Order: sequence, then structure tokens, then C-alpha cells
Amino acid sequence: MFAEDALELRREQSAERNTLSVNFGGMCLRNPTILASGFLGISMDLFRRLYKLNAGAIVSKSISCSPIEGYRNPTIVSLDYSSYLNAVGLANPGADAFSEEIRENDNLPIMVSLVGSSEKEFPILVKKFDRLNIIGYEINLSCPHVAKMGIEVGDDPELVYRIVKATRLHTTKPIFVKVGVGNTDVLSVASVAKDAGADGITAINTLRAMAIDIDTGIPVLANKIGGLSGKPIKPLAIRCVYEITKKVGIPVMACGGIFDWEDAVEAMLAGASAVQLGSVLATEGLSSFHAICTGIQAYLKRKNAKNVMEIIGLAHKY
Amino acid sequence: MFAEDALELRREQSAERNTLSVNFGGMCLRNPTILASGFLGISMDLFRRLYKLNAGAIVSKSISCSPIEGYRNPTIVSLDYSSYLNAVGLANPGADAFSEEIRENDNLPIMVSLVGSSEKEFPILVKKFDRLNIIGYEINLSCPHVAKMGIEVGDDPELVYRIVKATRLHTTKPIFVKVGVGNTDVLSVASVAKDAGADGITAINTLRAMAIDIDTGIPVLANKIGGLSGKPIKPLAIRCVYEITKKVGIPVMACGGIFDWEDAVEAMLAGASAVQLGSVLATEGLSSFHAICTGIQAYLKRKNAKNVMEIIGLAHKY
Amino acid sequence: MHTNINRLRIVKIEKIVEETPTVRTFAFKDVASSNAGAGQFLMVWIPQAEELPMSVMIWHEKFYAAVTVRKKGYGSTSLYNKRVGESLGVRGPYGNSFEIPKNARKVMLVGGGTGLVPLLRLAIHLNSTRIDTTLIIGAKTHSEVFFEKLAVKCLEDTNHQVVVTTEDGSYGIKGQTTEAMLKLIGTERFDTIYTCGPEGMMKKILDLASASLIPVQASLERYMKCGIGICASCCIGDKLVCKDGTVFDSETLSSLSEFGLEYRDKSGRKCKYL
Amino acid sequence: MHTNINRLRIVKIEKIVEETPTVRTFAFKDVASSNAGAGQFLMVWIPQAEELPMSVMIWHEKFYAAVTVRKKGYGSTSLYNKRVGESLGVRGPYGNSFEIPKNARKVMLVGGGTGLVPLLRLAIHLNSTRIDTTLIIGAKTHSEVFFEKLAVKCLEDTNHQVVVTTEDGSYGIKGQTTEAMLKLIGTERFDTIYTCGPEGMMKKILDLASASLIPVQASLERYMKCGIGICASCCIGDKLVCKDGTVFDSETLSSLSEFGLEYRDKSGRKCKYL
Ligand SMILES: Cc1cc2nc3c(=O)[nH]c(=O)nc-3n(C[C@H](O)[C@H](O)[C@H](O)COP(=O)(O)OP(=O)(O)OC[C@H]3O[C@@H](n4cnc5c(N)ncnc54)[C@H](O)[C@@H]3O)c2cc1C
Ligand SMILES: Cc1cc2nc3c(=O)[nH]c(=O)nc-3n(C[C@H](O)[C@H](O)[C@H](O)COP(=O)(O)OP(=O)(O)OC[C@H]3O[C@@H](n4cnc5c(N)ncnc54)[C@H](O)[C@@H]3O)c2cc1C
Ligand SMILES: Cc1cc2nc3c(=O)[nH]c(=O)nc-3n(C[C@H](O)[C@H](O)[C@H](O)COP(=O)(O)O)c2cc1C
Ligand SMILES: Cc1cc2nc3c(=O)[nH]c(=O)nc-3n(C[C@H](O)[C@H](O)[C@H](O)COP(=O)(O)O)c2cc1C
Ligand code: FES
Ligand code: FES
Repeated sequence: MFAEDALELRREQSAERNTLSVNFGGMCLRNPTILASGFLGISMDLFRRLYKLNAGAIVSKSISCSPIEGYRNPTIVSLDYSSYLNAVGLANPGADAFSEEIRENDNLPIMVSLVGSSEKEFPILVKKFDRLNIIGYEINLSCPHVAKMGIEVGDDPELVYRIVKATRLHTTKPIFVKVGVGNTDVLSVASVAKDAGADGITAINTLRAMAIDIDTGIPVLANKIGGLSGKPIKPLAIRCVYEITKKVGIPVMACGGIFDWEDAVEAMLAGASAVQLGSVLATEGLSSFHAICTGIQAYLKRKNAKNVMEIIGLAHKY
Repeated sequence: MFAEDALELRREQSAERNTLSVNFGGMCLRNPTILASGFLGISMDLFRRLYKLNAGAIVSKSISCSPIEGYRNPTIVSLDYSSYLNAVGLANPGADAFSEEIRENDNLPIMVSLVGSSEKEFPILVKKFDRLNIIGYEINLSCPHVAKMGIEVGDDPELVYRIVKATRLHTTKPIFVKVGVGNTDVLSVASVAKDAGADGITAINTLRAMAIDIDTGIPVLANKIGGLSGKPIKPLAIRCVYEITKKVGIPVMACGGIFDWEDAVEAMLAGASAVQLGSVLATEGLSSFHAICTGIQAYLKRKNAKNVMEIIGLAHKY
Repeated sequence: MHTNINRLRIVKIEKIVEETPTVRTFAFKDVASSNAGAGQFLMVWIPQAEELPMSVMIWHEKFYAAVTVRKKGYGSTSLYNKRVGESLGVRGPYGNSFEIPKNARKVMLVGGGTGLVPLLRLAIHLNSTRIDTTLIIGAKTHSEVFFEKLAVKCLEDTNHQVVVTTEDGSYGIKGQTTEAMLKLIGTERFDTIYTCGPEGMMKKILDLASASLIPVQASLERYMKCGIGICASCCIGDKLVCKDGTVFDSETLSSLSEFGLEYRDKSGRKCKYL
Repeated sequence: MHTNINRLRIVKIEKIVEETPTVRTFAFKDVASSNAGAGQFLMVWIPQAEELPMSVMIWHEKFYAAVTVRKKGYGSTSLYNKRVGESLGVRGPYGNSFEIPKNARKVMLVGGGTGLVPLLRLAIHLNSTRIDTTLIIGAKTHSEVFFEKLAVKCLEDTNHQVVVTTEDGSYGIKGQTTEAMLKLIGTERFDTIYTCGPEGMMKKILDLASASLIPVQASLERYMKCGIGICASCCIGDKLVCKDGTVFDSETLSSLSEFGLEYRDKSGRKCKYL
């Protein structure tokens, strides 16, 4: 390759990077495709692989103060239409092991997802991670299948306020709060989180759901009830993103059923600053980040947009 | 046909009828497949056609005191995977016109779905219908896209109590309360409804959701936000049926994504006394009632069950 | 992959034809629509305005279809005002189609206004099967007559006759379509009469044709929301116009006591036709 | 319709074979499983008890497959105690398979215990392609040796040699599989060595074979939840055993610093092999 070609190529690549780069809630990402929490989120080696494959950022598995073994298998059940029911029970290596895992991170844009059952645990967690090279936190207030953690917390706006506030006091890094559709109004949880100092919202988590095997009559998940993810929940995620960005006015990462560039664009038109990819990885594999970036880029070109941020929230005008 | 054959056939038919007949919440139905509210629910002529096609019972469109024109089109949008987003805005002919419509009903098992915004309206509605030949009421507390009606009502357990209580005082016919997954705990709404004297619960209604056309950036429904129905919501319906029947202990009609006999059996194993069919009618047409009945019957035969009620709630043992 | 005709397809308006001062035809590329049967309709989304059922109009380019709209209220006027290059959403085509009986040798088509749209699509089928065709086009006055030349072109390969009636006599035969029809069935034998237009006219045609034992197929209109047979807003008797229709035969029409008399409004209440 | 291998399929246990006092094989009809590649596994649901990854065992009847389980903890014992007529759920088969290099003329298979399961499926392929095959079966003691006769039968159409080693010398050659292997590769040329069994053994095989420049393919085990590449519970380095594996080649194995040394427990923490 001639020197000029190499230069040209580099120019093109950096143009691409500029087209897709996003800037929201105190974070600056090379592109808006982010690994959702709970997917491959425990191994630094895997994070490196995902980053090479174009992930704009990575959210870790939700980490608790102590390690959690999680529920007995089956913990993950495939349903039709690229959807999954899971009750892993927040299995995670715990804050000590995970901070060890990512200790040597230098340049990967990692967000650590935090989970706990009271406002006391979050400052403890933040202390383990705040001096590491991470770009922010996601607080998981919406795991639908572990009592006293996740959704039962997210359903109590006062507790949400205290948790976010307590976390805010111990870090200057961006804090995103992950909300779910369940028993409380997502809008009120989002605005409480905003008031407490959150920089953004992730919407949505899985929804409490169930599947029973009709041959044996037995609920398939060992935990019986789990969380539904994948294609079916996209219209709910789009609605939450739209309502939160429009009515609460806070940056939102869309999560839930984002499977292709069309979904990603729909979420961003609804108001999302970025999209998280989860279940799609089971169906389409790790190349999804790249495929979605390429698709968004072509869309932007057709629409004569210079940067993807131009399309964020366009649907609000209607 | 010889006389004996005819007799035999009749015996078989009545055996079939006995196999599928269900008895719950003060209602006795020839089979557990019921037309869900909002589907074809305004015309006596259509009710007759549906009954001939094997519907076990029919729930009317939700009827309000005055007629409602509903929202501008598009009011119903098809999404992938046999799912639909609707915001018809509770369009209905009103109590006067609808009581006129069903005035001459003699033997069709019709339930009237009632919708209103305060506890004062329900007694008024009941007075219009209670002397007609209907088998009961369904109170729609969960329409996700009309402010001050439906879900905003269902999200307020105190108001739910007052509405059910007020209705209870004015009728001895069975009252079912239709709940949705949204901003309040379905379990608490169900148990409040039970306390107020409801005979059963219908679970679930559509879920607040949205779709945006990425070509134009415009939300497709005229009302922007609507309710998601169809296949994607089945795992949520199964979970609600299971939890309500197990924890609240009240008869439940399953509604949401029931498309085939397997879905119907799954719902009944979860605890449902009957299943309501809605979106399936768009995909499979009016023959769904018959097809599902036939499928359930074959299942019961394989499982050596004499009557479908034997399988209700079997999954609770696990 | 098999396309799901229920999913909205965004199409670009490529050509617009002025048919009369209040009627325009909008052409767009859409394979599914181009294959529609005569009598089938699309649900046409006019972004930010309305969604309306529209019969699928023929178009001479391959893979293309069109809709012909008369400017009336908010929805139809929003559509009417669209320009070349703007987008519409379409889903469908929905509903059944006119049927051509096996032994048909001579048929009559009676329509007026945008009711001609399904009849033109039918004309093309009749043309290719060389069935003698008489088309009666009705209008109030000369300026409202359209599709006459196009109709002749659609029928060029078969024996045909295109008759225009105007109520004020400003063009063609003075009077209503039913008068012209009555005259024709008095002298010639027609195997079937196809009609689409104002329901009062179709009802009259059914009555007249039944008296002469000529079977009728009529394409009906009703208020429509879903187009897919779930909302019942389009119901007439125990039939759904969007799914069991739009085309019904004499027998069904005779059994529908509402036909020509009553329809349901947006709320579902029965109303009388004026 | 294309079956989605991720959806649970309920199968009935039709035959049970006692392999040793602690190992049983369960046969069932399932077309997708019967077509599994050598090295692929099923996620096997034992209702009300567990779901476990299990290599797909061969079975002589068409459209049938099997799993061979060693009774160990709660999950495997629940499976071990199942009777004929009872149901299991299966999904998959998942993962990649052993590859037979184009020019391979002579290969070695080394396994022990249930690690023989994928090797037997491989043996059938080798048999049909007439590749010289040496199989080393390792066990602690005579009573734990199984699949020997079956292995011979699987290889009957090709040049083959089945060697059994027991650590206590109660049957076959005394010692470990790696000792027998070392002897053989000292005297004959093998194109590839395939292995499945305890990770310490496989690591030793990799080291010995690498010293002799013989490529190795090893089928690994890790704790598994999803089987479909999303939960990372099966990760080793930047690889997912359920999706990138279960079979890895020498080059990949050498790059995985955890191989033979570390695994992750249910919570995801790294632990050392004893
Ligand atoms: C199967 C079918 C095919 C049709 N084909 C054509 C066609 O090819 N060309 C054409 O110009 N018109 C056609 N129409 C009529 C068209 O759908 C509209 O009714 C008409 O354009 C008036 O719309 P509007 O919004 O301006 O009405 P408004 O002035 O806003 O309302 C007047 C009346 O229009 C009717 N209308 C409004 N919305 C609908 C709706 N969603 N469904 C049915 N009727 C409605 C109602 O009767 C209403 O009372 C067809 C209707 C049907 C049912
Ligand atoms: C790809 C693959 C193929 C396998 N094939 C076979 C086979 O053909 N025959 C056979 O007997 N065993 C096989 N195993 C091992 C099997 O899955 C179980 O690990 C073993 O049966 C012990 O199960 P248990 O529940 O009794 O374990 P326990 O005694 O409850 O736990 C002991 C250990 O078993 C392992 N284990 C438990 N659950 C799982 C799980 N979900 N995934 C992986 N390991 C687990 C863990 O290391 C655990 O620490 C295979 C494993 C893998 C990953
Ligand atoms: C197996 C599995 C594990 C998950 N674990 C977590 C978790 O630890 N923390 C969290 O916030 N969300 C978790 N989620 C939820 C996802 O992050 C995401 O919100 C959800 O799957 C919806 O996105 P999707 O439809 O793209 O999968 C998990 C989901 C799955 C399927
Ligand atoms: C077009 C449409 C109209 C509906 N109207 C009503 C209604 O009036 N009252 C009501 O209780 N539910 C209404 N529903 C909700 C359905 O009764 C049902 O709860 C929902 O569609 C889920 O069931 P399904 O997945 O089988 O469609 C409506 C649903 C649709 C799609
Ligand atoms: S338009 Fe909805 S049923 Fe016909
Ligand atoms: S078992 Fe989940 S990624 Fe391999």
C-alpha cells in the first residue's frame, strides 16, 4: 500500500469514528454500541476481544460486595423469536475478584454495574473500583428475579434516591441507573434518580416472566420465574426511552431487544444516546457491534447526517 | 346415517363437551376459550358467528357510559412475531347503544367489559346491563393508552377497591377484574380486587409500548404510545397467572399471547381457569377457538385426564 | 424471507396524475401492492395525519401500484396534498377479490368516482381472458368524469363498451348508472354484474339485477381501523368487510339487512345512510 | 419449519445401559442430537433437578442419540437415577467439532471416562474414512474401564488399535494414558492427536505432543449455564468453550494461559485446578 493510501484510509477511519462518536452523561464513546450487563461481563480477556470487535463500551456483569453463586441450572432458557428467560440470580465473582480482574485495564471503556440491597453497600463497591481505569457506573435497580436486590429496590423510589445519592457522594464518575418495567412507574424512578444526581438512565432491564414445560407441567427455570429479554421487549424499551428522554430530560442508554441497526436507529430517534446489546449476541454472535455500527453509518449517510448524535430524539418533534 | 351412529356421535359430542367444560368464578362454560375484550366485541351478529365457531364465552369491547370515538388512525400497527401495537382509545358505542345491541341475547355467554374513570360510573353501567342475558362483567382497569381510564386507574389500588366494591354492590353476577403489567404490582391489585368482592381476575392487558418509523422518524401510532399484544407478551401473562393464582388464590382468565393449544395448556398449568384469545384472531382467524379446543382435548386424552379442570394449576406443585 | 404484508412499508411517491380538480392518483413502487387482486385494498399511512383504506389502483410500470384519492375530509386531503418524493406507508393488500365465474362470457361493471379503481383492475383480468365487457361510469357532471380513456385502454383486447352517465347530462348519457344498466340488461344477457361505488347505488343494482336473476358482486366500504379482522369497526351483519370482503356476492348481500341502509361510525354505533 | 435447536425438546428415555457401577448411558430419540458432530454437547434438563452439559453419545438406532453420565454430585446423580420412560429435556447440540485434516493417515485418540464419548463419535468418522486409528483408554482400575468393546466395533472397518491403561495395572497396561502415548509416538508417526478427559491429562498430552510437533485437538469442559455464548461462565481466556469450543487446537490451547491450571467457578471467580 502506498503511503498516501494508508493516509487516506486513516482519514476515512477517523471520519467514521467521528460519525459514530457520542458524548453524553459525561462519557465520550467512539460509537454508541455497548455491551449490556450480564453478557460476557466477567472476563478482562473477553472485554479485550469485544473491544477489538468494535464495542463502543462495555458494562460489566452486576457486581455485589460478596461473590454470588446464583441459582441452580436451568438459569437461561431460550424461547421463540430470539428471546430468553433467565434467572442466573445475579451470579458474580464479587467486588474483590472483579476489581482484580480489571486492575490492569488501561484503555478499555468499561462501566462497572453495581448491585446491592441497601444504600450502605454502594459506597463500599465504589471504593473498590473508583481508582481503576473505568469510565463510569451502572446501578442495577431492576433485576426482576432476586428478592431484595434489583427490582424490589427499584420499586421503592425513596430507596432509589438514597442509593443514588450515597453513590454520588463517593464518586465523580458518571452514574447511570438501570430501570425496569415492573411494579413502579419508570418515569418516577428516572426522575428520582436524576434528582439524586444520576448522570443517565439505562432502560430497560428484563421483565418478570415465566415458561412452563407442558409435557411435564414443570416451570423450566430452576427459579421458576425469571426475566424476559430479547426481541419481544423492544417496543417497551423504545417507549421507556422516549418517555424518559422527553419527560425527565436525562441521557438514556437503550437496552432491550436491540438486534440490528434499524433497532438501534429507532432507539436513538426515540431519544437514546447509545444502545446496549445483549440477547442479540446469542443469535448473531459477537460481530453484532460491527454490523450495527456499519448499518447506522450507512443510514446517516443516506440522511446526510454528519454525526449520529444528530438523530438522537428526532421523534420528539412529532 | 343410522340412528345408532347419530346417537353415538351425540354421545361423543357431549363427552367432548364434558371434557372441556369449566366452572369457575360463578360461571359455567362449555369450553375454556374466550374472546378477549376489544376483538370484534361490538356486534351481536358477530357474537353469534363466534359462538358457532366454538367460542366458550365472549367478552365485549370495553363499554363506557357515553360513546367514545377513539383516536385518529393509525390505531393498530402490526409488528413482527404476530404482535400488535394499538391505541384505539377505548372507542366504543357507549352503554345505551351496546345494551340495545345485545338486548335480544338469549343463550350466548356474553361478559360485558366495563370501563370508566371513577367509581360512580360503574353502578351506572351495571344498571344498563344487569337485567340483560349476560353471564358476568369484566372491569377493564388496565388500558395502557388512555389517561384517567384504564391503567392509571389500575395503578391506584385504593381506587380499584372502590370501583370493585361499588360494582359489587349493584350486581350479583360474576365480576372479573382485568389487570395489566405496568406501574403497579399486579399481585396487590389482584388481592385488593379480591378483597373488594371480585370473583376473578383477567391477566393481562396490553403493555405500554411504542414503535417509530425510522424512515420518517415519526411514531407510527397517531397516539404515539399504545399497548403491545400478541405472542411477545405470553411469558409475562403466564407469570402473572401463576403468581396470582398461587399467591392471591382467585380464579384467573389468562390473556396475552395465547395462540395455540400449547399456549392454552401452559396457561392452565400455570393456574388459569380459561384463556382469552385476542391477537391470534388476526393471524389465525376465527377458527382459533375450535383449533385450540381440539388441541387441548387431544392433550387431555394423552394425559388421561377426564376434564380440563384437572390440569388447572398443576405447575403449582413444583 | 417471506414479507409480512402487515408490516408497514414506506414507499416514495414517484408520479402524480390529476384526474379531476378533486381527484389525484399517486404512483409508487411496491411489489406486493402491484400484485393485488381486484377489490383488494391497502391501509395507507399519511405520516402525522391519518391512515386510510384505499383500493389498489393499477399502474403501467412493473412492480408499481397507485392509489386514487378524492379530496374530502382531513385524511384524504392530507393525502391529496402530498408531492412527488414524499413518503407514504402502506400495508396490505387486504381482503378478497372479484371472482370471474368459469363460464362467464359477458359481464357488466358499474362504478362511479374512486369506485372505479377496483373495477379497472378487474377490467385488466377480463381483457386478458377475452370476456365481453360493458363498463358504466357514473358521475354527477362532466368535470367529475375520469378514467374513461384508461378504461378503454384496459379493455382494448376484448369486446368492450364504455358508457358514461352524468346526472346533469353534461356528458354521455343523462341520468344515473342504474338507468343505463336497466336499459342494457333489458336487451343483452350479462353473466355477472360487478359494482363498486356509493352503497345506495350498489343496493339499487343488487335489487334490479336480482329481479333479472343476474348475480352481482359488490365491493363495499366501511370505516376501517385494523384491516386485519380484529377490531370489527368494518362489520356489516356478521361479516367483516376487511377480511370477508371487500367483495360480497348477491346471496351474502341479500342476507345483510344493513346493506345500503346502515353503517357503523367510529365509535361502533349503527347509523343510517342519508 | 426449521427447528430452533435452542428450544427445549422433551425426550423419553428408551434404553439404559450400565457401563460401570457409576456410569450409565441413556438413549432417546432425537434427530438433531443424532446428527451431532464429535465434540458437540447437549444441555440436558433433568426436570426439577438441574441442567447439565453432556457430550452427545452415539447410539446404533437411526435418529437416536444418548448421554453417558458418571454419577457424581446432585445433578449427575439425578440424571443417573432416571428410569426408562421418564423424560429429559435437551437443547443443542452446541459447539464445534473435532476436525480431520485432509491428509491425515494415522491418528491417535486419548481419553478416559466419559471423555471417551466425543472420541467414539470421532471414531465412527475415522472408521468411515479408513484412517489408521489408535485409541488409548485410561482408567484408574479395571472396573472403571468401559466402552472398550464398543470402541473396537466403531473402528472395525479401518486399521485400528485399542489400548487400555489402568493406573493400578488391574487391566491392560499399567500406568497413565500419557505414558502409553509417549511410547507410541516414539515409534510411529501420528498426524494428529485427539483428546478429551481430565484437563491435567490433556495439558500433559499437549506438552508431549508439541515437543514432537504433533498437532493436538482437545475437547474442554467448563462450568456452563447458557451454552449459547452469552453468560461467559464457560470462558477460558478470551474464548467461550460452549461456542468457540469445545474443541481447540494446539495453537489456541498454547495461547490460553489458564489451560490445565485454572477454571472459573459458578460465581465467575478464577480457581486453580488441584
Ligand atoms: C375498502 C375501501 C377502499 C377505499 N378506496 C378508496 C379509494 O380508492 N379512493 C378514495 O378516495 N377513497 C377510498 N376509500 C374511502 C377512504 O378510505 C376514506 O373514507 C375517504 O377518503 C374519506 O377520508 P377522510 O379522512 O377525508 O374522511 P373524513 O372527511 O375525515 O370523514 C368522512 C368519512 O370518511 C370515512 N372514513 C374516514 N376514515 C375512514 C377509515 N379509516 N376507513 C373507512 N372510512 C373512513 C368515514 O365514513 C367518515 O365518516 C375506501 C374505503 C374503503 C373502506
Ligand atoms: C461440554 C461438556 C460435556 C460434558 N460431557 C459429559 C458427559 O458426557 N458425561 C458426564 O458424566 N459429564 C459430562 N460433563 C460434565 C457434567 O456436565 C457435570 O459437570 C458433571 O456431571 C457433574 O455434575 P454434578 O451436577 O453432579 O456436579 P456437582 O457435584 O454438583 O458439582 C461438581 C462439579 O461439576 C461441575 N458442574 C456442575 N454443573 C455444571 C455445569 N452446568 N456445567 C459444567 N460443569 C458443571 C462443576 O465443575 C462442579 O464444581 C460435561 C461437561 C461439559 C462442559
Ligand atoms: C443471562 C442474562 C444475565 C443478565 N444479567 C444482568 C445483570 O447482571 N445486570 C443487569 O443489569 N442486567 C442483566 N441482564 C439484563 C440485560 O442487561 C438486559 O437489560 C436485558 O437482557 C435486555 O436486553 P436484551 O433484550 O438486548 O437482551 C441479564 C440478562 C440476561 C439474559
Ligand atoms: C385492537 C385492540 C383493542 C383492545 N381493546 C380492549 C378493550 O377495549 N378492553 C380491554 O380490556 N382490552 C382490550 N384490548 C386488550 C386485549 O383484550 C388483550 O388483553 C390483549 O390484546 C392481550 O391479549 P392477546 O395477546 O391475545 O391479544 C385490546 C387489544 C387490541 C389489540
Ligand atoms: S377493519 Fe378491523 S375488523 Fe375490519
Ligand atoms: S455457557 Fe454461557 S457463554 Fe458458554
